[in-house]
Amino acid sequence: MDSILSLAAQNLISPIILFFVLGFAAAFARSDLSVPEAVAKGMSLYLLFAIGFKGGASVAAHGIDETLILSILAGVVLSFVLPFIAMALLRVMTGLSAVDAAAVAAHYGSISIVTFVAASSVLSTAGLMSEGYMVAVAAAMEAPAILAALWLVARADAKSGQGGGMDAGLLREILLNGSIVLLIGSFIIGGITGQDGLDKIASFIVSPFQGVLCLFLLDMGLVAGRGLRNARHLLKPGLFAFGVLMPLVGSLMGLGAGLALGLSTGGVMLMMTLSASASYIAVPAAMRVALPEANPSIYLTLSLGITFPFNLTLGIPIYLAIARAITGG
Amino acid sequence: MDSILSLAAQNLISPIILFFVLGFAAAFARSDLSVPEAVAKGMSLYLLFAIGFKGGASVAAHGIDETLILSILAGVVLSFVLPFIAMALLRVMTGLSAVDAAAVAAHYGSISIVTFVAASSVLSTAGLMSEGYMVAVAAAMEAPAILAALWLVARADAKSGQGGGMDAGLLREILLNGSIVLLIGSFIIGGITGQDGLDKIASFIVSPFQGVLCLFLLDMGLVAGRGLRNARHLLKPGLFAFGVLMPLVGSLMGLGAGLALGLSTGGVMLMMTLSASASYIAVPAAMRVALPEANPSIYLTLSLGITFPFNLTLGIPIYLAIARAITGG
Amino acid sequence: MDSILSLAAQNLISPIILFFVLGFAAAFARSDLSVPEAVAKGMSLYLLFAIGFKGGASVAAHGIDETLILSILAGVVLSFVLPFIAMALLRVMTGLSAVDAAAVAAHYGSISIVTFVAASSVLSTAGLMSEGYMVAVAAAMEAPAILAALWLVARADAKSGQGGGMDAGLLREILLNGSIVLLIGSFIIGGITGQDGLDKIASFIVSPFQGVLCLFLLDMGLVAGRGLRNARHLLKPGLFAFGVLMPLVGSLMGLGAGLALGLSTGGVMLMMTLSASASYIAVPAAMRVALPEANPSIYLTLSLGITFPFNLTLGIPIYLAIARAITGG
Amino acid sequence: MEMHKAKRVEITIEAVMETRLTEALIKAGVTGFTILPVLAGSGRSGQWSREGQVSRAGGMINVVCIYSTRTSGPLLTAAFAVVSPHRVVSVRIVKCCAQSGSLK
Amino acid sequence: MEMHKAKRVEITIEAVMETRLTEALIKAGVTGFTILPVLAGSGRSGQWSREGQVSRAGGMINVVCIYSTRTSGPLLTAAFAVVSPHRVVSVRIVKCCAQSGSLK
Amino acid sequence: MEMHKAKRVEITIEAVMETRLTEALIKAGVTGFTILPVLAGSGRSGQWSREGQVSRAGGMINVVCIYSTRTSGPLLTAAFAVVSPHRVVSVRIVKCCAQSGSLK
Ligand SMILES: Nc1ncnc2c1ncn2[C@@H]1O[C@H](COP(=O)(O)O)[C@@H](O)[C@H]1O
Ligand SMILES: Nc1ncnc2c1ncn2[C@@H]1O[C@H](COP(=O)(O)O)[C@@H](O)[C@H]1O
Ligand SMILES: Nc1ncnc2c1ncn2[C@@H]1O[C@H](COP(=O)(O)O)[C@@H](O)[C@H]1O
Ligand code: NA
Ligand code: NA
Ligand code: NA
Repeated sequence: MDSILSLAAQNLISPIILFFVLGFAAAFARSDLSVPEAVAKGMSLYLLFAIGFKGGASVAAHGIDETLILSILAGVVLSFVLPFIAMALLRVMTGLSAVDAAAVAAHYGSISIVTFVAASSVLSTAGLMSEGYMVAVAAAMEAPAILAALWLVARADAKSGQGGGMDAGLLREILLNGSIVLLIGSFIIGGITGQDGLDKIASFIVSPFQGVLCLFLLDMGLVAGRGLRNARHLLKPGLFAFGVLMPLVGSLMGLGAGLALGLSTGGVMLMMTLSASASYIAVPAAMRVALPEANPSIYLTLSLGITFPFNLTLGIPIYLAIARAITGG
Repeated sequence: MDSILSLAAQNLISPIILFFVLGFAAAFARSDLSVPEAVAKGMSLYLLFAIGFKGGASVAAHGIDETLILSILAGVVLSFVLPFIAMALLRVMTGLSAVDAAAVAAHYGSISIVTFVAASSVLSTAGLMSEGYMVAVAAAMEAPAILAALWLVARADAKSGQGGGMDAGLLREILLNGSIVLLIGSFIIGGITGQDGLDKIASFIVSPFQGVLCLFLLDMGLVAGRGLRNARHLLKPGLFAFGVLMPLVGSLMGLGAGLALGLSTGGVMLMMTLSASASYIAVPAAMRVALPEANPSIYLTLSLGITFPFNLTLGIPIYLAIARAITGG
Repeated sequence: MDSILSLAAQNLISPIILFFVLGFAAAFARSDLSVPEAVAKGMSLYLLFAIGFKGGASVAAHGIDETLILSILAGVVLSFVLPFIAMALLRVMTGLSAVDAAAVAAHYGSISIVTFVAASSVLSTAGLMSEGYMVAVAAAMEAPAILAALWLVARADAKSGQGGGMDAGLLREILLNGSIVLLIGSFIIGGITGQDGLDKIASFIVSPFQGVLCLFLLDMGLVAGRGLRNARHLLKPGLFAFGVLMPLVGSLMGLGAGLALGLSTGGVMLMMTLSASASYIAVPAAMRVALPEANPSIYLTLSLGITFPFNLTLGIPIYLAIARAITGG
Repeated sequence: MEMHKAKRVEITIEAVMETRLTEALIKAGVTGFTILPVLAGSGRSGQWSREGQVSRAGGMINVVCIYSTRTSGPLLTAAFAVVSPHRVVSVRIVKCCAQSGSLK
Repeated sequence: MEMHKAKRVEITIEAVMETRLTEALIKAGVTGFTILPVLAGSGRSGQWSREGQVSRAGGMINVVCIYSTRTSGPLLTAAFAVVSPHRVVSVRIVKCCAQSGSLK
Repeated sequence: MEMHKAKRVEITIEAVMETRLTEALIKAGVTGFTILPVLAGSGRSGQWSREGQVSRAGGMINVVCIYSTRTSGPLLTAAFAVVSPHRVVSVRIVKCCAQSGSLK
C-alpha cells in the first residue's frame, strides 16, 4: 500500500502527467489554449509509428517468444469478453438504454494506446523490461470488443431494425482502421529491419519520444477537460462509479491472463493496463457508423473524461504495484 | 560602438536571422512559399513549451532568487506604463486617431515572445547566463498593457459608447490566453520536475530548439513580409519612425528596471528586450474584441512589419552591447 | 548484375522503402490511414530546409568546386532537353493527345526532390560522398522542363488559342515557387553559416532526418496508392511502359552528363537519379495553370503512381550499380 | 456563360460517413460534389469542436451537391438512405444556377 | 423526408468572436449551427490570409445557422447584438428547407 | 440591421488559380470575398482529396462573393475570364441579402 502511494505520488509529478493536468485545468478554466487538429493527428501518427517500430525491433532483438501467439490470442479473448462484463455492470449501476450501454461496453473491451504508452514509460522509469510484442497484443485488442458490442445490441434488441448494423464495409473499416494499420505496419517493419533500422531512426523515435508525449498529453487533457465540462450534466454518480470501477475489474482480468501466460512483471503490468483502458479513437468512430442511436457524449465522456485520467494518474501505479507484488518483480 | 557593429554583423549572419530574411524576401518577391497555419501554431506551442520548461528547470536548479517576485512586479509595472509613453509619442509623431493610437500602444507595452527567444539564443551564443525566471517576467508582461490601453481609450473618448469594452469575459480571455497558460504552466512543471524532468525531455526541447526556431522565423518573415507588402500604403514616415524609436525608448526603461533589480548582464539585456518588443499574438486578438473600431492593419504592420524585424536584426545586438557596457558583464 | 540485385534487395528492406510500401498497401486495402495535409506540407518544408542547408554547409566545407557552375548548367540543359525525348516516346508508345503528352513530358524533365533525398540516403548508407551542390543542381532542374513543354504545345498546336498559356505571372510563379525558394534559400544560408551554423541545428536537421523521411514516405505511399487505385482505368500498357522506360532513358542522359563533368561516383549517381525522376509537386501545379486542358489524373498517376515507386525501389539501386561500375567508385 | 436552374443540397454529416455518402451519390449517378471541412458545431446532440481531436468520430463534414432540377429524385433518395438513421443531418435545398455541363 | 421552410443565416466574423457569438445564439434559444473555417478573405478592412498565422486575431470563421422562419426575430437580434460593433460582418439570408426537427 | 438584395456567387476553382481570380475580382472593383478551404470533391475530372497532399495542384478552394444586384455584370465577366478555360469551375448564383455597406 505504501509503495502504491509513493509510486502514485512519483507518477503524479512526472512531466507527462503534469502536462495532462495542465491541459485539463486549462480546459476547465476555459482558456483558449488549443492544439490544431492536424498537429494532434500528426503527434498521434508519430506515437503509433514509434511504439510500433520499437516493439518490432525489440522482438527482432530478443527473438520470437513462444508466448507471442498465445498472448495475442489472450488479448483477442479479453477484448471480446470484457464488454459482456461491462454491460452487466452498466445494467446494474446505471440507467443507460441497451444501445447506449452496449456502445460504452465496446469502449472498455477495446484499448487506449496512449494509456499503454504512458504505462510503458512508467515501466522504463522503474527500470523494468517488457515483452516487445505487447504492442501487437494492443493492436489485436482494438477490434474484437466492437463485434461483442454489436452482438450485445442485436441480442438485447432483436426487433429494432436499425441498431447493430454490421456490414462488410464496416468490418473492413474496423480491421483496417488507420491506427491498427500504422501500429502493426511499423511493428512488422521494426521486426524486419531490426537493430539496424532502429539505429537509423532512433534519434527520431527514441530520444524525442517523451517530449512529444508531454505535448500530446497536454492536448489530451484539453480535449478531455473540454468534453467533461460540456457534458458534466450527463455524469450521474452511477456512471462515474462505473468509469472508475470498470478499469479495476478489467485490470484483474488482465492480471489473470498475464500470470497464466507467464509474462514478465512488465508484461503483466501492460496486460493489466490494456484490459483496464478504454478506447477513445477507434471505437467511437465505429460506433458513429454502427450504432448511430447511441449518444456519443456518454461514451466519450466516460472513456476520455473519467477512465483515461483515472488510469493515467492512479490506475497505472496501482497496476504496477500489484504486478510487482504478485510476480515478485 | 565598434563592438555593437561587429555583434550586429555576427547576429545578422546567424541562421535564425537569415531564415527570417529569407521569408521576408520571399514574401516581397510574391513567392507562394508558405507554412500551413496548423504547422505554424504547432511550432509556436513547441517554443512556448520549451522555453517555459527550461526556465522553470533553471529556477529549480539555481534556487528561487530573492529578486524573482520583484522582477515580476517590475515587469507588470513596465507593461502598464509603456503604453502611456507610446501613446504620447504617437500623438506627437503620427496622426492616428485616439482609438488606433491606444491599440498600437497596447502592443508596445506587451511583449513578443519570439523576440525574447531570439535574444536568449544570442545570449547563449555569447556565453552569457540569465535568470531562469525571466520567462515568468515575460508572461507577466503580456497582459497589463491591454488594460492600460483600454483605460487610455476610455479617458480619451469618454463619450464613445462603443470603444474600450472590457468585461469579465474579456478579462478572463486575456489572463488565460493560450500562450500565457502554456508558458506559465510549462514553467511551473519545469520547476516541479527540475533537472530530472529536463533530462527526460531534453532531446525534444533542448537540442532541436534552434532548428525549429529557424523554421518558425522563416514563417514569421513570410507573415511579416506579406503584411508589410499589403499595408505599405499605411506606413507614413511618422509611423515608421515610431516603430523604430519606441523599442529604443522601451529598452531604456527596461535597462533602468534591470539595473535597479540588480539582474545579471544577461538578465538586464532580456529585460531591455522585453520592454523593447511589441506583441503580435495576444494583444491583436484582444484588440479585435475590445477595440473593434481600431484598424488591425496599422497595429499589425507596425509591430510585426517594423519593430519585430528591427529588434531581431539591430535591436538585440544594441541591447546586448549596452547591457554589457553598463554592467561590465 | 548480381550486385544490382543484392543492392536492390538491401534497398528494399530499408525502413524508408518499407514505409512507402506500407502506405501504398494501406491505400490499396482502402484503410482510412491518412496524414493531414498540414502535416504532410510541414514535413516537406522540413525536408527541403534540411537538404538545402546541408548541401550549402557541405559546399562551404569543401570549397566551391570549379564544376559547380557547369553542373548547374548541365542540369538546366538536361531539364530542357528531356521533355523532347519524353514527348517523342509518348507519341510512339501511347495515344495521348498533344496537350496531355506535353504535360506528362514536363514532369519527366523536372525532378522529384524526394527521390533525390532517398538516393542521397542510399549513398550515405553505402558510404559514398557526393558533391554538396547537387542540391543546387536539383533546384535548377525544376523549372526549365515546364518551358520546354509549353513550347512543345505551342508547336504541336499553334492554332488552339487556349493551351500553352505562359505569361509573366506564371513565369514568376514557376521560378519563385515555394520549394525552389526554400531549397535555394536554405542552400545559401547553409553556405553562409557553414559548419558553425550546421552545428547549431544539426540535432534538428541531421539526426532526426531519416525518421521524418520514413513518415513522409508513408504519406507518399498513401497518396500514390490512392491515386493509382482511383485512376487505374487510365493505365493502358503503353503508358505503364513509358513510366518505367523513361526514367531509365533519363538516367542514361544523366550518366553522360555526370561523366562529362567528372563528378564523383556519388555525384554521377545523383545526376542519374535527378534525370530519371519525375516531378509531382511543382510541375503539376504549373500545368493546372498553364495547360488546364491536360488531364491531371494522367500525369499525376504516371509520375507519382508508376515512376516514383519504380525509382524508389528498383531505379536507385540500378543507378548506383551503374555509376559504381563505370566510375569504379 | 449560360446559366441553368439547379438545386443545391447541403448535407452536414459525421466525417466517418463520408465514404458511405459519396459512394451512394456516385451509385445514384451524381458525380459532382464538394466536401468542406467543418470546425465546430452544435445540434441536438450537443456542441462539439475539432480542436485537438484525433478521432474522426467527433467531427462533421459539409457535402455540397449541385444538380439539375430534373435529377432531384434519385439523388435525394440515395443520399437519404445513408443519411436517415443518423441524427446529425441537415439537408437544405436552394434554387440556384450553375455552369452548364458541370451538373448531372 | 419532409421539408420545411427555413432561413439560413451566414455570418462571417472574426475568429476571436466565436464564443461570444455562439453563446449569444444559445442564449437566444438557437442550438443548431455549423462553423466552417475560412482560409482567406477581403473586405473593407483589407485582404488577409491564415497562412502561417499564429494569432487568432487575423482570421475569420463562417457561422451557418438554419432556423425555422417563425423564430427569425430573436435569432437575428441576439446575433446582431454581438456582431454589430464589428466591422467585419456579413449576414446573408436565403430561403431554404431543412430536415424536420433539426431546426429550433 | 437593414437588409439589401444581393447576389451570391460561389466559385469552386483550383487552388493554384486563387491569386489570379482574386486579382481579377479586385480589378473589377469587387473587394469583398471569402475563401473557404475544400477537403475533397468530385466532378468531371474525377474524385480527389487533400489528405496527405503536398502539391497545391490537387486541390480546390471555394470563393464566395456577395455583391449588390446592380454590379453583377462586371463581376461575372471578370471572374469568368479567369475561370472559363478551366474545366473545374462551378458558378452558382443565389438570391440573398447582406448587411448594408459590406457590398460593392
Ligand atoms: N439548425 C442548424 N443549422 C446549422 N447547422 C446545424 C443545425 N442543426 C444541426 N447542424 C449541424 O449538424 C450537426 C449535427 O446536428 P444534430 O444531429 O442535431 O446534433 C451539428 O453539430 C451542426 O454542425
Ligand atoms: N461582399 C462580400 N462577399 C463575401 N465575403 C465578404 C464580403 N465582404 C466581406 N466579406 C468577408 O468578411 C470579412 C470582413 O469584411 P470587412 O469587415 O468588410 O473587412 C472579409 O475579410 C471577408 O472574409
Ligand atoms: N455538381 C457539383 N456540385 C458540387 N460541386 C461540384 C459539382 N461539380 C463539380 N464540383 C466541384 O468542382 C470540382 C471540379 O469539377 P470538375 O471540373 O467537373 O472536375 C470538383 O472536384 C468539385 O469539388
Ligand atoms: Na480495455
Ligand atoms: Na514591450
Ligand atoms: Na527528370
